[in-house]
Amino acid sequence: MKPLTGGNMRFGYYPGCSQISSAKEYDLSLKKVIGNLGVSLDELDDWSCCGATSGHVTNHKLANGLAMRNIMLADHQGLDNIVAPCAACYNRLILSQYETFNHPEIKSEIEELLSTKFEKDIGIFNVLELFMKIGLGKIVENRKRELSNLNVACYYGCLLVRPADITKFDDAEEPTSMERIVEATGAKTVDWNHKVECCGAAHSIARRDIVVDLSKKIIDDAIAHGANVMVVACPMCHTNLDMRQRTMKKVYPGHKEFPVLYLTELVGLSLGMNEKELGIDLHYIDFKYDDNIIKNTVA
Amino acid sequence: MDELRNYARELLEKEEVAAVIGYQQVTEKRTKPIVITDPAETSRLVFNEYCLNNLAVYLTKARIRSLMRTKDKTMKLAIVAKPCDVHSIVALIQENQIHRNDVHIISFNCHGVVKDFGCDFNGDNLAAKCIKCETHKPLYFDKIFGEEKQTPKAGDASLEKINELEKLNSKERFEFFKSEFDKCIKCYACRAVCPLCYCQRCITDKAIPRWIESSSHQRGNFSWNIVRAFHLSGRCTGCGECDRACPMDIPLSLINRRMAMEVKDLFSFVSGRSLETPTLVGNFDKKDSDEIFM
Amino acid sequence: MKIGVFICHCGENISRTVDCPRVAHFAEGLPGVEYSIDYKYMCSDPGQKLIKDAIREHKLDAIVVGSCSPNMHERTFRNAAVSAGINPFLVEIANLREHCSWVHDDVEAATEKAIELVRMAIEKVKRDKPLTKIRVPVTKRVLVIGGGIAGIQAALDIANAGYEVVLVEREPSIGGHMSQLSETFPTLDCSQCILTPRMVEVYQHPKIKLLTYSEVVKVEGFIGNFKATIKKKARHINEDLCSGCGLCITKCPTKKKSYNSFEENLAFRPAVYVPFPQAVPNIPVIDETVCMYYKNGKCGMCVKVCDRGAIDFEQKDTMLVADIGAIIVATGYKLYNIEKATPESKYKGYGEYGYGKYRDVIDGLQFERIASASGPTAGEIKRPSDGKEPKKIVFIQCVGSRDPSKGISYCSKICCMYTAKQAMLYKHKVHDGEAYVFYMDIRAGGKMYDEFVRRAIEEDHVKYIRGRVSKIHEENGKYIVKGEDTIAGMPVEIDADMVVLATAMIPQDNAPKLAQTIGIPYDKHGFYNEAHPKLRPVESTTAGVFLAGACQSPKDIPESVAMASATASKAIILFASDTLEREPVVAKVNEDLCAGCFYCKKVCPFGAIEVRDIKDVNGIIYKEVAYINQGVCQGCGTCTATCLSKSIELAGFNNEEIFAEIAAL
Amino acid sequence: MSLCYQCGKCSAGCPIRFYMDIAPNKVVRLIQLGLYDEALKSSTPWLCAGCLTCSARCPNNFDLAKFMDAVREIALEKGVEVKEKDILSFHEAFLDQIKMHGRSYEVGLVAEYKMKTLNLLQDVDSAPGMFFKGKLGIMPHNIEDKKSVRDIFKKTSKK
Amino acid sequence: MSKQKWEPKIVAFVCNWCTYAGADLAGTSRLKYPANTKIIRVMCSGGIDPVFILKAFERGADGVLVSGCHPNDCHYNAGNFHARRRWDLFHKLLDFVGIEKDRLQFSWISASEGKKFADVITKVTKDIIALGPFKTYQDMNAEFTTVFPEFAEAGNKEIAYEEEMTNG
Repeated sequence: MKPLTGGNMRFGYYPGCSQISSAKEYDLSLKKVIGNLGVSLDELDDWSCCGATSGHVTNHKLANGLAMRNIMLADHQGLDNIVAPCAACYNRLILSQYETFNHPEIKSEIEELLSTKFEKDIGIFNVLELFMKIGLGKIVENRKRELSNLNVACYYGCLLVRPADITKFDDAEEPTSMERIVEATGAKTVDWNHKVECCGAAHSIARRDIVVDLSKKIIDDAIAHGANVMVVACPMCHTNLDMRQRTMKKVYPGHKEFPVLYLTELVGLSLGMNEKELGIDLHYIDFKYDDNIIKNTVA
Repeated sequence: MDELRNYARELLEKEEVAAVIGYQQVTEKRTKPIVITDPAETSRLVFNEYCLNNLAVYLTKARIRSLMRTKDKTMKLAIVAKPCDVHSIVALIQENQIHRNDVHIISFNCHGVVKDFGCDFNGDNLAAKCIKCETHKPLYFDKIFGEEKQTPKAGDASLEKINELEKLNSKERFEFFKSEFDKCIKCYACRAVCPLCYCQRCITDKAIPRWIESSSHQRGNFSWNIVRAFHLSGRCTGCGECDRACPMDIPLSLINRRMAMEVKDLFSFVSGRSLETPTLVGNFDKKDSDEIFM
Repeated sequence: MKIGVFICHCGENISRTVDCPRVAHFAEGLPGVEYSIDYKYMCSDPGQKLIKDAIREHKLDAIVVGSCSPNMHERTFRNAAVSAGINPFLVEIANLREHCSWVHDDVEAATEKAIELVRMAIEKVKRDKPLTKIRVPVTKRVLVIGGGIAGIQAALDIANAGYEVVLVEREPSIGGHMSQLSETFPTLDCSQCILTPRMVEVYQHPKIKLLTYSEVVKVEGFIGNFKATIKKKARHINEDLCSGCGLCITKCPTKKKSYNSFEENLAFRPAVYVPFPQAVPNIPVIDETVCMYYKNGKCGMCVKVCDRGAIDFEQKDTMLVADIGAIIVATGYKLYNIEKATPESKYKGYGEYGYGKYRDVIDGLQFERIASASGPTAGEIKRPSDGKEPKKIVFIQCVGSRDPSKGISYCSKICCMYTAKQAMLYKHKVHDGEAYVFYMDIRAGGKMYDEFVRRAIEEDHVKYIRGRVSKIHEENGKYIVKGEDTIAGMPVEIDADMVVLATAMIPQDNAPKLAQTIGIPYDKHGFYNEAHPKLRPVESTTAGVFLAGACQSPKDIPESVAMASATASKAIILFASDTLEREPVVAKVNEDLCAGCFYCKKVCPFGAIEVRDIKDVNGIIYKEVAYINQGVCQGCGTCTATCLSKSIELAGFNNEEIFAEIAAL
Repeated sequence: MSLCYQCGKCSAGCPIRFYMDIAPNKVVRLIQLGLYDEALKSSTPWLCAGCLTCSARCPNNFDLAKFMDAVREIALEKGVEVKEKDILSFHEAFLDQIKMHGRSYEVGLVAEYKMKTLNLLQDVDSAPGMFFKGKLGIMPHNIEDKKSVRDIFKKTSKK
Repeated sequence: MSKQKWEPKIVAFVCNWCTYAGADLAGTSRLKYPANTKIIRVMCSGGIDPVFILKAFERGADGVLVSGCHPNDCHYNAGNFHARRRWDLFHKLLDFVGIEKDRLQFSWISASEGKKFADVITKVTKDIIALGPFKTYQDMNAEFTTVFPEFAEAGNKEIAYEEEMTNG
């Protein structure tokens, strides 16, 4: 991965399909927050879907082709790095690029498929890395609110930190980078067990039963360890953990609603933005920061 | 200039050094080396853009070394050295050819020298080593003179040549070097002028067994030049004297420079820059690249 | 020069693919060859006689034997040559079997190659010089590094044979890991009960000089003539005055500042301490890092209570130098620390098992302390977190071992056994408890070993589940262990009260550093390399340095003890003679030509090269040259290749000889 | 594949293990033994969510997740009857959307998926909410250079 | 060689302790490899001078292999580490002056790697056959050269001199 040089903070941006539909609040809050911190994102022109899980589970070559098309675009458009906020996109892009550059036969196969030559290794960053590159000091400096009454369970999900030898940014079993970002906002973090457990996102539609079970376990563990909100960095996880709570309530009658925020939204809150600006009102489970204060103080 | 002369005279008068190795003016645009033991002679010392020679080579010469030994003690040698020549002295110190305490380095803030005697000093006539030079102030010295001045800008022709050669295929490169080495007449001027070729008996003079064919045919020339370059790999400080000395104009420093680039690339090492850094030859790092080994 | 060439058929081994008569015939025609013959078995008595007779009859000066590898019969043929009056170093072997007949099928190609190999050997032998073996004296004293069971055993054996021993131990007491164990498999006898008498014997033995709290910092020299520098760390207690009453320990006010490493951090210890009650020597150590005196110059309680005046805050580290003839390395092992991976650590951590995060997830040595009658819980099985008795306990084997993804590919060998033992001890102490063991394979090779594991299963009803555990997490004070029973093909989840991880054995942290100090090679893990995996298992490749115990690879107690006794006998064999004979393959400098750059000195792996001053008539140094100590030089020749002016030659492999071989290609 | 020494750590950590008919390590075992048919018709590869937990924790550096990808690919090529039809339908529907538009189009995806599975009533509960909140676009997001994406599909197609 | 077909001539400089023993193991295991390579044994890979390689090329070798103990496994502890640096530089130098990289190859082969020895020899032989005869080097003009210039008769006096010097 290439280190960034100089003070000019510009990043390429690969939104991914969710970002323009079911996770538009993630996109919205990301752009708002990053802009507020003085960093700009150049969206990749004419990007296409990375193929997601469906790609690599059925056709390896297709999956690499779809992902590498975007890497190719980044190269052609002169970008040194791209930010992929969706953990699945991030994982696909970084894995495909790794495979391409480390296996000459795959490289020639993909080069033939896309009729191009890959020479430049594009830096692919997730949102956690983006915040780290910007510097946590920046968040602290621009903080307008102390979110000190939030006890946050940081949920990484499966694809963000794996495989650790390729993503190379945090420990695969006990990652801590999201905690450091959350702590920069003034919120507290809780130590819990299911940080890197899978929520089953790939089967969100086809096997909802599995997804509901897995997500329920994750939320319960967070609550058991004293969290009052969960933070995620992946639209897939969010869909499962937020929207699926509707089904969860039917399957598990005792289930209590539990707010799930995007990391960018939490940072946005600390920078003084309101729920509407950040798109938090688009969530299935309502979350109002001020209500949270009242709830906490009353309780 | 007077400062230099006075200083040198004092050194000799106070018997702090046995001799001063320096430059004297021959014509307006030409200097030559001089070894001074008589304080009166220090008035001949000069320092300017025409001081081309790397005087470090004299530090290991037996006749000059004999000046250091008196009946009852060892005395120092003073040397007038450009910052780049100091690199050679550092390498010599590291290779135990002279102790740091036995050499008194008089150096200058340097802004480059001409490529050959008789040229005017400007960007077009700048010596090749000065173009890429990063040491305008000496890294080690006992006395320093002169003010810092700008070095004229100039294109790096030798780097271009290296890049050009890199692009050729093996066969073409081989032909290039074969034809260059073919010119060699085995006069060994390159060896005589190199400060790091201080061996008492050069490998090429070893007769039984004969390490390098002594005839100056293609094959003998090829071996000699490869062995010369290899023996200097990781040691050459890039003074470029071999180039200047070669009567047949073989671009000897081209290989030296290419190897220096490799050395920097592979081992992050540059010869003659620090007395503390272990030498490249004679040391190893367990993390050295294993790439070429099956 | 008259050369004889002898081509061996090796029965049919060579002659099947090499036309031996043709090779012999060809050699006959080469310049310098006086006599050439082929024979069915050159190494047999008649074969050797053939060589001897030919040497005498034809007045040969040198011989070439085309036969098997020099590693097989070089010595045989050299001896034959010597008995016929030829210097043994004027014998060259052309390897026609291992390097030719056995590896090629085509008779024509193999014969051609054989001819060339013989020709190369002839050219080399022409330039060989007669050499004589070098004799060096032997210092009859052994340095034993490490005072665990292996070091103790080796020291006692050597001392009982009547030779002096210097035993160096890094910790304040000898005893090693064995002193930490509760009971030992497969007999379940108390570890300390069998060990402590040995420790005391070492302490009282007149031939053993015991240096505890000391480290070897430098080793120079060579077999028979080592010189070791040992740093004796400051104890801050005068050993001669201390009576071991322990009053300073009981009165020390700094009780809970540092973890007790002997108790595997399950308890605290005062700033002045002995590692454990049976420590040898029974002399405390003051821990400078926590002692209040070193913090703010106050306290001094120990000084007040010590009526012998043994406390010495000003004591400094001291250096001792000893002449040594042989070295026994017995530095043992440590357990792989399975916490999170750090950028510096060579191995990856086991974040998924939560070691370091959950207090009741412990490693094998911690369990030993918990189960030990002298341990922090006085032998009662209690959880470190809340002191409750665990009713359900899970043991996990192969944590780190056989796990290339974490950096350890080998089997640690003892974990199957000690896990069975620990599960058994648990069941003996907690009768209503349940014990589970997750394993991959049970490796219980050894006398009564497999029976022991079966006993755990059959009599003590320990439940063995075949499969690795993927994750441990905590839920309401229980530890959820997620595994798979691969035999039943079923997922398993156990809500345990305590988890014991049988973590891998790895070399001590400073194993590579010590190896570099002594000059012995080690493998990628840091275990020391033996000279030959089968035939020289207790010798290192450096002559005079022997290896005992787990520093060479994971071992249990009986193996370590056996190995220790083997090294002792190696040392004693060495001392049986007053001088040593060495191969004369050593390097020599031509001082007139040496330019004194000392690159040779830098590259010499043995420090055999010294600076020699050459002075003029007035006694003023005019030149420094390299000088090679023939006794230290091991003959690798790295200096010869490094020397730019070719002023060094390696006897037996000099450049002229090698050039001759190249020229004969 | 010979890297797998059947320790079962993959199965132990698999979040979806409880829903699978045979353990993931057994799928590897069957293939090690040459019992391809048994392995290919299992539901396990299809239920695998590709979360990489197994690959991350495998002690012997065997990339089981990638292996599962390959098993599925082979199963599709061989035309083995897929146990988890819904999951396959979802993947196909998803890829069809990309093929058509270059990006995923959720309304189209769900519509196609429902056509394929005849599972018409699922998710009707969440869809209106999503529409309401403006999350589901009425129109698909088409990219400009749809041809290039279609080419990728065409060139890598196994049929 | 009397054969019609060109057969490459390859020299392997190997250390006594690891690679030579590995080659022995290849023999005792009866592994097969091409017969073109002749082994020259030295004590340690650290003791191989780069000039040996030039000499081998001068004497008609088409390829050279240098092989020693694996790092950290050297019988002499560090000889191979020094060798590694030396060969890395020399290889780069030869590459720059136009000698194909595969003409000179390197490997670490331990005493237990008989199979690797056979594989490496097979690979090197294949590579050298692919490169063809080393004509570029062999065709270099070398007039006045006697058959064994290293040991010219005229040097006899020098032998005596050198011996005197070396033996003090």
